[in-house]
Amino acid sequence: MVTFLRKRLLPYAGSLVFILLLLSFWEIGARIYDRAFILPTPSGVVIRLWELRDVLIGVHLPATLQVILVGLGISILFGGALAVAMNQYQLMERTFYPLVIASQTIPIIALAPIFVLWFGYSIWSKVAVTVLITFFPITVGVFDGLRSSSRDQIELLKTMGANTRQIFTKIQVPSALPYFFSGMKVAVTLSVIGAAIGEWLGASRGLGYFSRRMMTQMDGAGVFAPIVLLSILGILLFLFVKWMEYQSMKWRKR
Amino acid sequence: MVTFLRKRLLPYAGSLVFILLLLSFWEIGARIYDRAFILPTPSGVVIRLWELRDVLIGVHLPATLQVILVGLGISILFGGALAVAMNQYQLMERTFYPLVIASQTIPIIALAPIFVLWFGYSIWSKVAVTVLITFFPITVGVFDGLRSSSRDQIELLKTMGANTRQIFTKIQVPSALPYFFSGMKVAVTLSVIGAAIGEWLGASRGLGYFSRRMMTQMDGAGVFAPIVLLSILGILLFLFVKWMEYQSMKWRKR
Amino acid sequence: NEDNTDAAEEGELQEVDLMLDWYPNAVHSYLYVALENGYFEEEGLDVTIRFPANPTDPINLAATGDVTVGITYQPDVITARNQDIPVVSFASIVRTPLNHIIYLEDGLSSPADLAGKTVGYPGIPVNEALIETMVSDAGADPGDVEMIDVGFELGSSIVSGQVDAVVGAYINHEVPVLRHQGHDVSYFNPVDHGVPAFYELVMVTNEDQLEEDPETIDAFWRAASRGFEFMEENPDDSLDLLFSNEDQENFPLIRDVEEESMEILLTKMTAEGEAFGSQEESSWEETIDWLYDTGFISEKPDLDEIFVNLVGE
Amino acid sequence: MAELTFEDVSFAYGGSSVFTSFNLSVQKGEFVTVLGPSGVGKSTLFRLIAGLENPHGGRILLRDRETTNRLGKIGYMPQQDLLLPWRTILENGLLPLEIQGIQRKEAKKQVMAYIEKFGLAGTEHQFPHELSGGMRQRVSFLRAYLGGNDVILLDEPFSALDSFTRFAMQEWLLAQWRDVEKTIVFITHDIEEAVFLSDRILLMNDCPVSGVCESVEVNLPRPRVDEQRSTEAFMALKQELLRKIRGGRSVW
Amino acid sequence: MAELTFEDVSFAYGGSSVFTSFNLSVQKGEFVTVLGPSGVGKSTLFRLIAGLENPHGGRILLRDRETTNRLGKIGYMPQQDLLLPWRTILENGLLPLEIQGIQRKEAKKQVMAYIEKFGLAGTEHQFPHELSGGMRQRVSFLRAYLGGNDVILLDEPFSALDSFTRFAMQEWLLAQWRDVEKTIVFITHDIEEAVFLSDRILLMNDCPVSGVCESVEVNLPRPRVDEQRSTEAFMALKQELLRKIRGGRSVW
Ligand SMILES: Nc1ncnc2c1ncn2[C@@H]1O[C@H](COP(=O)(O)OP(=O)(O)OP(=O)(O)O)[C@@H](O)[C@H]1O
Ligand SMILES: Nc1ncnc2c1ncn2[C@@H]1O[C@H](COP(=O)(O)OP(=O)(O)OP(=O)(O)O)[C@@H](O)[C@H]1O
Ligand SMILES: [Mg+2]
Ligand SMILES: [Mg+2]
Repeated sequence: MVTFLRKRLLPYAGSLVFILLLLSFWEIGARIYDRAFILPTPSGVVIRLWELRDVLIGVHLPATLQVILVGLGISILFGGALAVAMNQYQLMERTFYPLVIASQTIPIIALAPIFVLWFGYSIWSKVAVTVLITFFPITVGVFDGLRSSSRDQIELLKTMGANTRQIFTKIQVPSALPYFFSGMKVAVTLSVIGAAIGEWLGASRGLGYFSRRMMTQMDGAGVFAPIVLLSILGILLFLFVKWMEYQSMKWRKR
Repeated sequence: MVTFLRKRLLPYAGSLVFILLLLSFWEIGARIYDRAFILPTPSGVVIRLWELRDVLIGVHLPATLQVILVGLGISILFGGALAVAMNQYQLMERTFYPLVIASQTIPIIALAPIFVLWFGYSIWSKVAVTVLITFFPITVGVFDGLRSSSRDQIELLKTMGANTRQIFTKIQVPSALPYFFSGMKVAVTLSVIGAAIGEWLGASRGLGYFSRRMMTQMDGAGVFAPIVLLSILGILLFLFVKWMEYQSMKWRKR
Repeated sequence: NEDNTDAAEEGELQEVDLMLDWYPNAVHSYLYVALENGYFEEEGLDVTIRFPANPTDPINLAATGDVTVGITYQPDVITARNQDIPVVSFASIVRTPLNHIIYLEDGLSSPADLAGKTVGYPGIPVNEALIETMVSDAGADPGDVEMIDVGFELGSSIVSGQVDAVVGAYINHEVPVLRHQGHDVSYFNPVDHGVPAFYELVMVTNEDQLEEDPETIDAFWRAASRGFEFMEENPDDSLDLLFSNEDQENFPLIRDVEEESMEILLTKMTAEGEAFGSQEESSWEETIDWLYDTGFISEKPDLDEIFVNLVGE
Repeated sequence: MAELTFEDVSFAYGGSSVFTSFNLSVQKGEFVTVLGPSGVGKSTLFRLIAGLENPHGGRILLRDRETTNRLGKIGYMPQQDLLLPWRTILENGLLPLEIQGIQRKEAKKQVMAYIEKFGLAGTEHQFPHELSGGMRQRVSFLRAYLGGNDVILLDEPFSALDSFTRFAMQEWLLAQWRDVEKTIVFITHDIEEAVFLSDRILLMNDCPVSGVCESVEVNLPRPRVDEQRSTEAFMALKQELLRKIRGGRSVW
Repeated sequence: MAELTFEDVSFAYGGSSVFTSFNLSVQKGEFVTVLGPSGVGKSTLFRLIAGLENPHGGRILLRDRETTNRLGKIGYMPQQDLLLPWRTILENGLLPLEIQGIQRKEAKKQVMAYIEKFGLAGTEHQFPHELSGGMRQRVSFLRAYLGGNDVILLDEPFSALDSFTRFAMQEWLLAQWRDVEKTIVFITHDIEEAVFLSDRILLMNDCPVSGVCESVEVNLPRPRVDEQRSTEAFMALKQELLRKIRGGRSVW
């Protein structure tokens, strides 16, 4: 992991420059605009982040992280399984594919009352939102990936007497990996949004909840401080997926 | 398109059965639960849809559709261009990739006031939300797709004296297509959600707006009627992408 | 319109953006009256009505000048002033709380019974202060009440039984709607349980606006007051105007609910011997003290800056 | 006993017919080589035997019994090497053994032995794209051979090998075939290779569609050794085959 | 004038050296064939000439001038066919012409002529996976040839062809080479093919790392015709080459 970090991340240091530039513009712009409750300065956000570090990192971050991880786990498990089933059995595909799409196009807010009805104000209603939003990219990724495997390679394994499971693990899974990771990259970042949205449905902790609360307090920097944490969380999750991708596709050196 | 529909969609008729079954359960469950404003019956929703057909289809659907199409168009244009640039120039990748990820992890609701600040209550604040949410899957799809092209094929073209542009159009674009379509499938369905969320930011028309207002009236069927339309819209967009995928990848017969 | 004023004669209407506190309902009837009957136009104003995405949009955007006038909550104005957000309240719209604790008819007899129960609220912190005062006033420990931010789902969370009561719901909206749908709802009025009669809704504008162009606000308020007079005298007709305007946007309100709402509102929007919109220093002082005592705010804002009385000056 | 029989088999890709009423019989332990022009249907014949395609008409019999599912019963080395790019050479070789559920350690030992025998020592942890064309072909060959089936189909297994390596591989193959009695069907374009290896040479010219294929018996003594290549009988047979091939085919 | 010169070229993949101090010179209009064992570095030699790799030491000269960017200046037919699976046969053939910006209609006419000449008529609208191995190889060959470069590298272009088709392709290639003066470097494992086609045969055994490669001049009269294959001189040369190859290589 260290070599990966050094080899893969160090070069991105250059982007820091750009980000710093962007932040400076923002800082200057926000200072001129001078309405911190809508557009706080980055420095103000950092200060607020520091002031609130105990609550944010001690209480709200773990709550949100839990939702994200449980939600992602469920999505990977069930989305993956569904994609596999749909790839294996045409009947499954024909039955569930339209439903999966439909599920994705429903604005979550409309389902909110139903989620609350089913799950109450426990962690599960937030998890449900996260699942709803991350399920689709994972399912589509795995499904399209499984589809992309080479017919010739599958046929070769068939002549070796491979059963469906063996064809699956030895050909389809490796072929699906790049698509899976592509979908996962989208999913992990969506999971952060999902958890935040989930917390609007009813929560008493979590970064999304905290940010919303600060908004009603008209504390602009306080709104952004948890969001910065959420973004960092999303980026870390994303980098983790990239690292896994790199690990599992070393053979595809360029 | 007709053959495509017949060949590709007719088989899905089987899924209708499942959906109808699901709807029946829902109908019965909702009737027993008997709190129409939390859980309306499907039949109630259909009736409401019929009652509201003129307004919904005449006024709100076009408004939402406009947001979706403009937003998707911008995402494809700029997301695609960014992915291409990132694939071509490592500096671009290193500078913008982290930003693209970060942009995706920011809960939209936090940006809402800023969007309003920038774009006012025009269509553009809604388009901005749609772009923000669809930009990422398209960019990741195109980028990963361009990456997936075979080194051997690129080298072959180089020996023919192909310039960067020719390698791009003749190898990288065709190789990226499956990934692009995979990303587009996610993006079109997200665009529907994006437009709906955008309309919460302040709108006076649109399906998302209508649904949310019905919620304040606790008219459950009225909440769901526009959502059904949104879902249908999402499914149609999705099918359109599938059709394009099918058209452009006829060679990959299975 | 023969009796046009000077401004209108010039043909140039002053643009005014008005952001409501919520979606249009009976409480906004007078504004629609003023709009539909041309009162605004006669004052030389071209008013656009906007709806908020977040509860804080009206105050924030009024502060930035992106809208000219916002309708918001008195406690929010106090919070805002503490953060040096340059808004000034220039009229009180609803003079006593609409915000009540709502529960289904089963066994709560006083706010003290909320101890050990869960209460949903829409994420606006002033509701916490409200619960604290009401519960301790009734003799129980507010620490025993579990507060859950249920976002937009006030109605469904209580009906589905996920919470035992909600606060932040309006007696003129949620209550009639729930009743309309056949639920037995009851409520505790904060004023009966130790909470001062704060102004539920006030109108705010930007400090600079008041300094540089008070005429627009005056004109706006004159037209709005005219609308209110009309509404007081013809509640039914003004509801018609509201409904007809809303019909243009293809949005059906429930007539019964709005009528009931109108009835409640008319008693809460006026006070004996006070002009519509007038504000009393004592009310501001009481509310500030209340918020300060509950620890909701940690310092008291300057009373001189927080509101101006357009009426009776 | 006939190991493999085609009875009036017909087959077509879409509209274009490849076989019409095709007959073939291969005896147990026989070494049959198929010679024929490019595009005539040799690889398709293999796909049929291996069970990847089923005939549109007629029957395919395995050990005199009609067998519709022949997958897994016949070793098959395809014309393209089809190495899995994400597996190392060793892992590619392990594939058939993994599928048969053979214990990893034992399997590894087997594969490593072949890797060394075939001049691939040192490449076991490399990926296919790091190997030369001929090296990949040998990996593909060893993978097919490791399957351990009684009937083995080899589609131009040595086409990318230099003559020296090729000779060595041929000898190795013959030795193996002698030891463990296998039935081998072999496609090649090298007439000398066909003569050196086979019991019988099947000439596929127009026969897939005309019905009857000409066979040429190779009555050279076994075990065959390199020196035989320059004998009178060997040369004569080569010339005869060359003549037959040219005669049987219209000029393009 | 030397069309192509290697001066003390060294090259390695990662740590494993393929060439150390390699020298080579090919004259304008010469037909040079490379013979050598599998994995010795023939395809790597082509990658170096084509410009896909650059030497780690030494220089590569084109027309006596050092040229670091050789891409696009040399026609290259790789060992794998590398047909683009999403393009039809016709479109695959059009590729080099598209890249040169030749007008579509004219380009199509050119490609169609070759498609017919190479016995592929009727396949122009099929996709590569619908073709047999030998057919694909011919498409790859015609694509390389259509590039129109003065120097052409052919990496085992006829390995998947039956002898009849192969002979015809060889004759076609010689006729072309005679008409339009091209320099051809050709890799094959077929000694007869090497003798039939070349002016000179480069024997790559241990030489890539030892430094000096043995060359054998082929002094058979031109134009070459099929009948020459059975002449005394032809046979003798074949035998000599076979001996040299075996001698120059340790047994595996
Ligand atoms: N991309 C690569 N990475 C590492 N090693 C490589 C790579 N390509 C080739 N090699 C090694 O370089 C050596 C020469 O390979 P090359 O392909 O040039 O052989 P060749 O002479 O063409 O053999 P063949 O006749 O089998 O095609 C081989 O040992 C091979 O393993
Ligand atoms: N998947 C396919 N779809 C359509 N036609 C095909 C397909 N595969 C092969 N064909 C056609 O079937 C015929 C026979 O192909 P086959 O691969 O069996 O030839 P072959 O004898 O192996 O040739 P070669 O010696 O060139 O490998 C060819 O004309 C080819 O175009
Ligand atoms: Mg073949
Ligand atoms: Mg090679």
